[in-house]
Amino acid sequence: MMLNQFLLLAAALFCIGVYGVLTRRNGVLVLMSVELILNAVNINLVAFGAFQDNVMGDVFAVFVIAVAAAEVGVGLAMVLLMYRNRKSIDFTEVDMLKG
Amino acid sequence: MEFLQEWGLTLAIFLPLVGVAVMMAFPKSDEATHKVIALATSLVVAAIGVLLLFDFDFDRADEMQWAVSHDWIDIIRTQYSIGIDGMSLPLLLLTMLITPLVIIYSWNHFPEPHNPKAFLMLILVLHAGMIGTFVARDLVLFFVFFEVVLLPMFFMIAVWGGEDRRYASLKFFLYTLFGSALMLVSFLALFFLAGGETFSITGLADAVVENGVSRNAQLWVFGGMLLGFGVKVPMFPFHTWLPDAHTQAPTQGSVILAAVLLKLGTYGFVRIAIPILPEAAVAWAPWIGLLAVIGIIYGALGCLAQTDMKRLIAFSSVAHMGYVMLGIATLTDWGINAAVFGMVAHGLITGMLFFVAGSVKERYHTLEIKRLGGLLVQAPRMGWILGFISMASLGLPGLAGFWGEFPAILAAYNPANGLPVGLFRVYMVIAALGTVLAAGYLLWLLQRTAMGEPSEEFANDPHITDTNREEWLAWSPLLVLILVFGLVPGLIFNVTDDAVDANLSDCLSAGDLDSSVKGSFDIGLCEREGIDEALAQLNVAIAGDEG
Amino acid sequence: MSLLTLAVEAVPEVSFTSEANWFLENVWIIPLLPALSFLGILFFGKRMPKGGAELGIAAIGAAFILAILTNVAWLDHRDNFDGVAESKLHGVVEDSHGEDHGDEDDHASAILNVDGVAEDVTLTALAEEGGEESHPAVAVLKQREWLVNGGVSFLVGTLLDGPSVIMLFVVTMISLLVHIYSTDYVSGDRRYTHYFAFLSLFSASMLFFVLSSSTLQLIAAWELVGVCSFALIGHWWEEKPNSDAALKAFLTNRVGDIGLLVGMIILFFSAGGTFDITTINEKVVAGEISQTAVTWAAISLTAAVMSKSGQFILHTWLPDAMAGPTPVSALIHAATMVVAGVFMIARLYPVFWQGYAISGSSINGLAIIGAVTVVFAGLLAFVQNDIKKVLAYSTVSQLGYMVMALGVGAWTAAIFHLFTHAFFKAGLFLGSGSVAHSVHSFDMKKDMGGMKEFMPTTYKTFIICSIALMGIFPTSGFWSKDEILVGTGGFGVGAEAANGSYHLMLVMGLVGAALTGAYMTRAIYLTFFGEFRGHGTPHESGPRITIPLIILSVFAIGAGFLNFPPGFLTGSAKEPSAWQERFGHFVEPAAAYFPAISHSVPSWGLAIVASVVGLVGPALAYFYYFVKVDGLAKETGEKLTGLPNGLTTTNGLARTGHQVLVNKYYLDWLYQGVIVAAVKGPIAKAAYWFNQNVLDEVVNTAGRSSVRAGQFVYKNIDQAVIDGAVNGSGQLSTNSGQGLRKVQTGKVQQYAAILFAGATILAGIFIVLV
Amino acid sequence: MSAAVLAQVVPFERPPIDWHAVAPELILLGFGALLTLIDAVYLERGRKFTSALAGIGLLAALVPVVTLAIDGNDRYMFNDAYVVDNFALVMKAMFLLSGYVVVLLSTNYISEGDYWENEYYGMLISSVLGMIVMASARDLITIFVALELLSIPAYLMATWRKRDLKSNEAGLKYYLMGVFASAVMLYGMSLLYGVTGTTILADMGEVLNTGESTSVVSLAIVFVIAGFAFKVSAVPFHTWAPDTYEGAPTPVTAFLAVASKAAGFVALVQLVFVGFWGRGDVYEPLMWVLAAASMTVGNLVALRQTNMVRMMAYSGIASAGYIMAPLAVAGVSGDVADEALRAVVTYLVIYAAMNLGVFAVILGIARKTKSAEISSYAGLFQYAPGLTVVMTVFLMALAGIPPFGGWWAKFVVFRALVNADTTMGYSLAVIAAVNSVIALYYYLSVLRTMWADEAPDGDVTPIRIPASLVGALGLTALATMAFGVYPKLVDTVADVSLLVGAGG
Repeated sequence: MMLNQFLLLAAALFCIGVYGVLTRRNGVLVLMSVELILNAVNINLVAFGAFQDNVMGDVFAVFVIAVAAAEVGVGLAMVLLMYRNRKSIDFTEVDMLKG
Repeated sequence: MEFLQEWGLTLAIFLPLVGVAVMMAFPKSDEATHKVIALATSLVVAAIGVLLLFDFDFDRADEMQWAVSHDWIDIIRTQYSIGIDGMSLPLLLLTMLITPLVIIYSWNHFPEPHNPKAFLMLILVLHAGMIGTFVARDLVLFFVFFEVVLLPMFFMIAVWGGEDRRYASLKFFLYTLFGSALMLVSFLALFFLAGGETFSITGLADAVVENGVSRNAQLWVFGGMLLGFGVKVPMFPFHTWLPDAHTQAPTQGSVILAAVLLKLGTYGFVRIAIPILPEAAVAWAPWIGLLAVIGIIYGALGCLAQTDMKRLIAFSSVAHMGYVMLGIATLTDWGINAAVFGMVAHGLITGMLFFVAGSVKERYHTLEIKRLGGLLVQAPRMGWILGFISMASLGLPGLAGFWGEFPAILAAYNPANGLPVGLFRVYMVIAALGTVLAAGYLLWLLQRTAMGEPSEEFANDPHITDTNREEWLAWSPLLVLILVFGLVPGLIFNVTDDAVDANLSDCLSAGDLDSSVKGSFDIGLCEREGIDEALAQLNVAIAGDEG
Repeated sequence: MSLLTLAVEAVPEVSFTSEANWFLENVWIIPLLPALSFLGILFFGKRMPKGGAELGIAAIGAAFILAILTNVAWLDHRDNFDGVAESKLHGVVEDSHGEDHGDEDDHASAILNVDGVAEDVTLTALAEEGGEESHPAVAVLKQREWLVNGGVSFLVGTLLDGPSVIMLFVVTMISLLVHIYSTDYVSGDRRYTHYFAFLSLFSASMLFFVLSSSTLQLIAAWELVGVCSFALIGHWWEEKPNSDAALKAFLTNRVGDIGLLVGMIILFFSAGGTFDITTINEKVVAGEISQTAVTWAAISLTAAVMSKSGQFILHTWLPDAMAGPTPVSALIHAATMVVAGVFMIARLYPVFWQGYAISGSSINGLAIIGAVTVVFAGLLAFVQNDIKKVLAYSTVSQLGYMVMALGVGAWTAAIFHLFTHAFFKAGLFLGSGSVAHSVHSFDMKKDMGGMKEFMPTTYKTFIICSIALMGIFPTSGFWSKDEILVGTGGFGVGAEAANGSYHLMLVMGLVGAALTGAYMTRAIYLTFFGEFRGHGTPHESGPRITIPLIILSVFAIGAGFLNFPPGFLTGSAKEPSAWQERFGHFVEPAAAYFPAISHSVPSWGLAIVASVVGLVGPALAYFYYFVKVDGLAKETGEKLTGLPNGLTTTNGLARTGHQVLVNKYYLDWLYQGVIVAAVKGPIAKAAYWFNQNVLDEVVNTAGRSSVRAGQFVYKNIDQAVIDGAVNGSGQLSTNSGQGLRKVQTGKVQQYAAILFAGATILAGIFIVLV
Repeated sequence: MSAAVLAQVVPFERPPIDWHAVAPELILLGFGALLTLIDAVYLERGRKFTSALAGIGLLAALVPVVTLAIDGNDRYMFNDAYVVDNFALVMKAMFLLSGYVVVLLSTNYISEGDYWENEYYGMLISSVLGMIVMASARDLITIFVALELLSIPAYLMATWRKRDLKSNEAGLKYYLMGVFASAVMLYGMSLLYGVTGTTILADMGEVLNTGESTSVVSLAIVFVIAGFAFKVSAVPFHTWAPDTYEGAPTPVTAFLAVASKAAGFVALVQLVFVGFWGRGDVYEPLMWVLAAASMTVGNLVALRQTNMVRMMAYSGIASAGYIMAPLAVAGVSGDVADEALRAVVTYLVIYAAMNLGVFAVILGIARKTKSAEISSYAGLFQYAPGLTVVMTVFLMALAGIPPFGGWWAKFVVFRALVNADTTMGYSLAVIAAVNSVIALYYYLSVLRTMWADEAPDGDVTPIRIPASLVGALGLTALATMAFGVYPKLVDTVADVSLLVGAGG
């Protein structure tokens, strides 16, 4: 009963995140959208963990959070690099390599 | 000898590769070393061949000798199993003979781009592959060597070939690869159909029976092999790669191609396809025969239409391999003996023809028949050699060519039981007709290249000299053998006969047919009147003599 | 068994023979000699003082002597044989087989290994095994194993009996004379050495041929002589016509060889898988082979005969073969090789005897071919201005006689005619050569005439040989031709014993006789009479040319006395005396492998008729040329060439006839212009077109091929093929590849979209499906 | 309050750790740290020996792997979350070796480019660390961590040439796709956890085996597999590969094409054979689709490539298809599954050898031509016959021509497919066969360019190849030939099974 609401929330977050990733031109926003997806995952994990009361879900969530931090760190570094080299963080401009 | 019996063939296969390895160690620049190493290697291999010849027990020619068998890849029951019997011996020796000769011939005739190191290395790799194919007794092993041969030939054509080399080489490669892909598929199918127990040729022959492989399956598998080997032979509709490959390849390439590579296909038929799948063989034989005779006439006509000497010779190969295939199609040991003889003869003769063509090209810088002429005037010896091998090639009795042709034609009069006699007799007549055409194009070639006065274009060209030392060295063995085998055909027939018979009677035990693929012609003859009474009389008489 | 014994194993010796003397035992030496000399000349000829000629002559000379001794020995052997009351032969079997043989080998080789040194065995194996009674066999047969195939061993060896013995003599003798003659005739030739080398090779092959004991051997030798003739016709190959003639000869013969191969194969199998001549013959005689098989064999072999022995419609190569040096024409294209066909019939006579049901029929393929050839070739000889062509056609016509004789069952007569013909025809050729040698031309009309003053010896010998050819009493030609005519048994001639009554053949034979006389008279007139129309002053040839001529003309007269018909001079037709039918007795095999042919009884009547007819021809010709034309020439002072050509110009019918003859019945036109041209041209082209357009195209998409095939020349096709064959299934694939690349836009978010879409769609599918 | 909370906490006792089992990881960890330390301390002066050190580290880590292999018995830790069995060992060895080869490839390339070098090796090592962890990971969390551990350094390495736009783009795309894919995958994982209540694959397998099939499970499985399908660049998750391969530094490309792809497969097989074992109905058709699509698309697009690296990217996509193919029949039965697994492992091992070889050659040639355009390879045979021959060996191996390694890899795949004797198996086999012909064509045309054409600028000065590169070439070429001529080598190592974990 309780569970479904969490899952729905997570699903919604997930969809929003995906939407952001696919449509946002601004790099930083894209990264944030990714974060949304990860948080959706976290909500799922914690909810399930609580529901089945074993700690694995929480552990998993913690790991995800930690890793997400690292990922975003790298991501921001890249956006920075991009800004440095081409004075823009619009992902749609990045298409030298194709075919 | 014990050592050789255990290791001889393995050495023969791998020594060339060792040679290659050694050659790698030397810089491209010192060609002398490379030539010496290459020649030495091939000669050592040839020496092994000679020892084999002396050690070979001709009474047991029907058994595998110098046989070796070790596990190779257990999980698919593939073995490294090699050996020699009367059927493969002649071909093996032919290979071992041709390669050194080619190297000798190359000594000062390296084609452009000049790069003896790579060229000789490729030849040695080829050598290993060819030997391996003839001694392999395991399908996977056979397949591997069969493929090994492809690449070196591909590069030989692609790098040292003529104008159109890129096209010719790729065509050659894709054709043959297409063929061998089908071959592999049918090998695998056979393997699984026959219970997935073994890849060994003899083993499969039995397994096919034990597992009662359905007739349909056999037909399909045989069809796959037919394509695979047929492309290599080449049989009629699949031959179109041959003229291009031959015309474009450097002389040495053409020689090896004609002398040995084409035989891999026909050898596959007699060694693998027919013994393992006799029933399917009977079903396919009429079609094979048909393609064969078409090839005979067709190749001959092709020759008559050619304007380029080398291309003409190439087409003549199509015709001659047609006789070989016809012999095989009869499924009688007459026919197959003839086929094996035909392979050797064609190897020697056509190899020679290509050698000469190469030397002519080298002197005249063209092979356009209408521009040539008067070779007998400018280079009499070479001219006579050309005449000699033309005669041999058109199947003159007393020279090797005849013994490949005549027995095949003869066998077609009376194919194995279960084959349509009338049809094969028609084939026989057509094949006989082919001999006329053969004489036609060869003499015609001879007349227009060798006879007559030299065209003023070359009338007094200093480069046109008579046969030189390397050429004599490289050619004389072939010429002698062409004559010797022509006069004493027993040298080959007596060796192959038992082996062929064994292979065919294997079919009998294996095929479990309504006495269909009865091998030797005299049994095949039983349908017709005559022989059985004769034999009966004989036995009576013999008994009488003893009593 | 190891390699070393392999060579031996290939040739275990087996021999069946009466206790014959050394010469009969070792007759194989005779062909061996010239064979060796061939190699000798080939390798060392150029270094020899006489360019190898001496070696050749020495070899053939030795062979000749051996041949004579063999003949003597044979004579003796033959008579002893009759002495043997219970006709059995002593069999000696040297078996080097050992026991080391597979089963299927044993019964096969048992055919030969009827072991037991003291065993009494008749000539041929199966007769012996069968234990059936068999005719006395006089032949001497020695064989060795040549090869084993299909578990059966095949033999090579020498079968020595009447025909082969006599051929030994003829071949070696003519060959010897020709050798000697050539040393002068072709002296200083550009390829003197090669010339003699090939003469030797030819002699060897021909001797090998006549001694063959198996059909396989027969085929081999048959081809070999063909090659020698090819090489010698094309001796001066710098000139295209010569090499053309050589090719024509070889190819025409090859056409016949199809027949040979097929025929021999049929015999091989129907005789139960053997090439052994005696076995085959015996089985045919014994009627163990179905009539159909024999008939087919006979027919196919006839084709071979037609090409080799220049029978009508396949004869056209023979006149062209005159492109070769004259001595060659004498040896190969008159005396020896061209009779190979005849000899082959004689060898396998039972086959033809049965196949054509010669006895008792009144017409059959062989006879008709022979008869037609006699007449048609005779007619052709009229319109030739080249003296060698005249002789060539006359050769064809004479061969026709022989074939006809065999066709009507006059076996002995055929051989006898072969024998005599060899001498006088060789004489004529060499004679013509001698003339041509001095006038440097073969054209009778332009460059000859009145030669009798300049070269008396040649003239005399030529006349003698011509008379022999015309068959005028008492020269050899008369006897042999008469025998043939009798043999036809037409109109009840020699009826009591004739093998059949061949009226047509008799008539044709007579007509032929008349023609022969006529055209020879013409030739003689044009060559030796009238006034000299050539340039320079011709002179008699040297001894090396004239002596052979003399010898030959002696034989041309004398050879005929060897075979007086019974009832001539002494004795009666019923029981011949020692001298009568000596030849027949000498040559005719008395063995299980020879059919029971009956001998016609000669009739004086026919002899006279024949002589008369034989004289009519010459008479008319004499009247026309020596009287009319010669007179005309005298009064007009015109050279012969300028004269109106009598009949043929006045009478329309004659003119057309003349035309037809000049064009050799348009046969050459048919062969060269139509058949060969077609094969070399359209047909081959078509096939090649098929190759390039259809097949290659099939490799690429079959669809496009059918559309394009027509309008593309070869190169374009290749281009097309590159695309097709190389890309294989591929044009399509590369295109689709191209299409797929479009997806790769480089826009990362589109990638992400694809990724997510992929995931969700797949997920959707599985959620629905699973 | 908080005291009360603490009071509830059960006293924590450390789970037993088998140090021998984790020795390889620890060694790598040590070397990684060491490298970073050196970088921090010596800065530039570290350049000289870092690469050597990295190499040594990788080889050193190989030692315990070998000892473990000799010891032979499987080891389980953290209630089966971390397993060291044969499969794990084989894969670890392969990762370490290919890592070593990559070091060889990198040595000159990196030191000659004017970028920091020490981090590079640090990254490399930690990425390899991630991989060898992945080899033993048997629960979702470990798999996830391992995945990120091997990916994140890879992103950075791809971006290594900072000032080069292409390199940036390559890294960026790789990164973005990577995180997106792993996010999707995580979502799937979370659902799985929700359904099964465990992250341990073995347990999960049992639950899924018994539990009824719900659409959630299907969704989850698809999402998870999609995540790794991205890693192995299977169509339609391949889009990043060509761009990244082309833009990234070539040694990194080699690393991605071999090692990280292999890592992806390791995860895949573990999931399929242990986690999803019961759900063949889902993953079999899924794998079928992915395999078929990858082979076909990869080969077709490769036909039209003009850039060698890009072509290799597509050929890599195609081979991903080949490797996946056996998984499409894995569920038929235990034996088939084992055979399928062996096929995968065999293919991975051989593929590593020949693919690294190709990249080694590409590097070698690029040293002269400074380009990876196929057209620039023209006439190579004239001035660099050695490279040409080796390249021929590798490409022919990839095309599957005996006796070069590749034929055996293809052979086992075919055998696995045919042996399964299911429609899916046969149909895939046919598709694979057709594809290998297409593939042959583009490999051949490269060879033809190298052997038959004239050098573009007639410049035929030979190429100087540094020792390390020669070493790499030698190793890979030797391996390729050896595998081809004596496939038994591979069979022995590939003789592994995962089913024990899943209890059949």
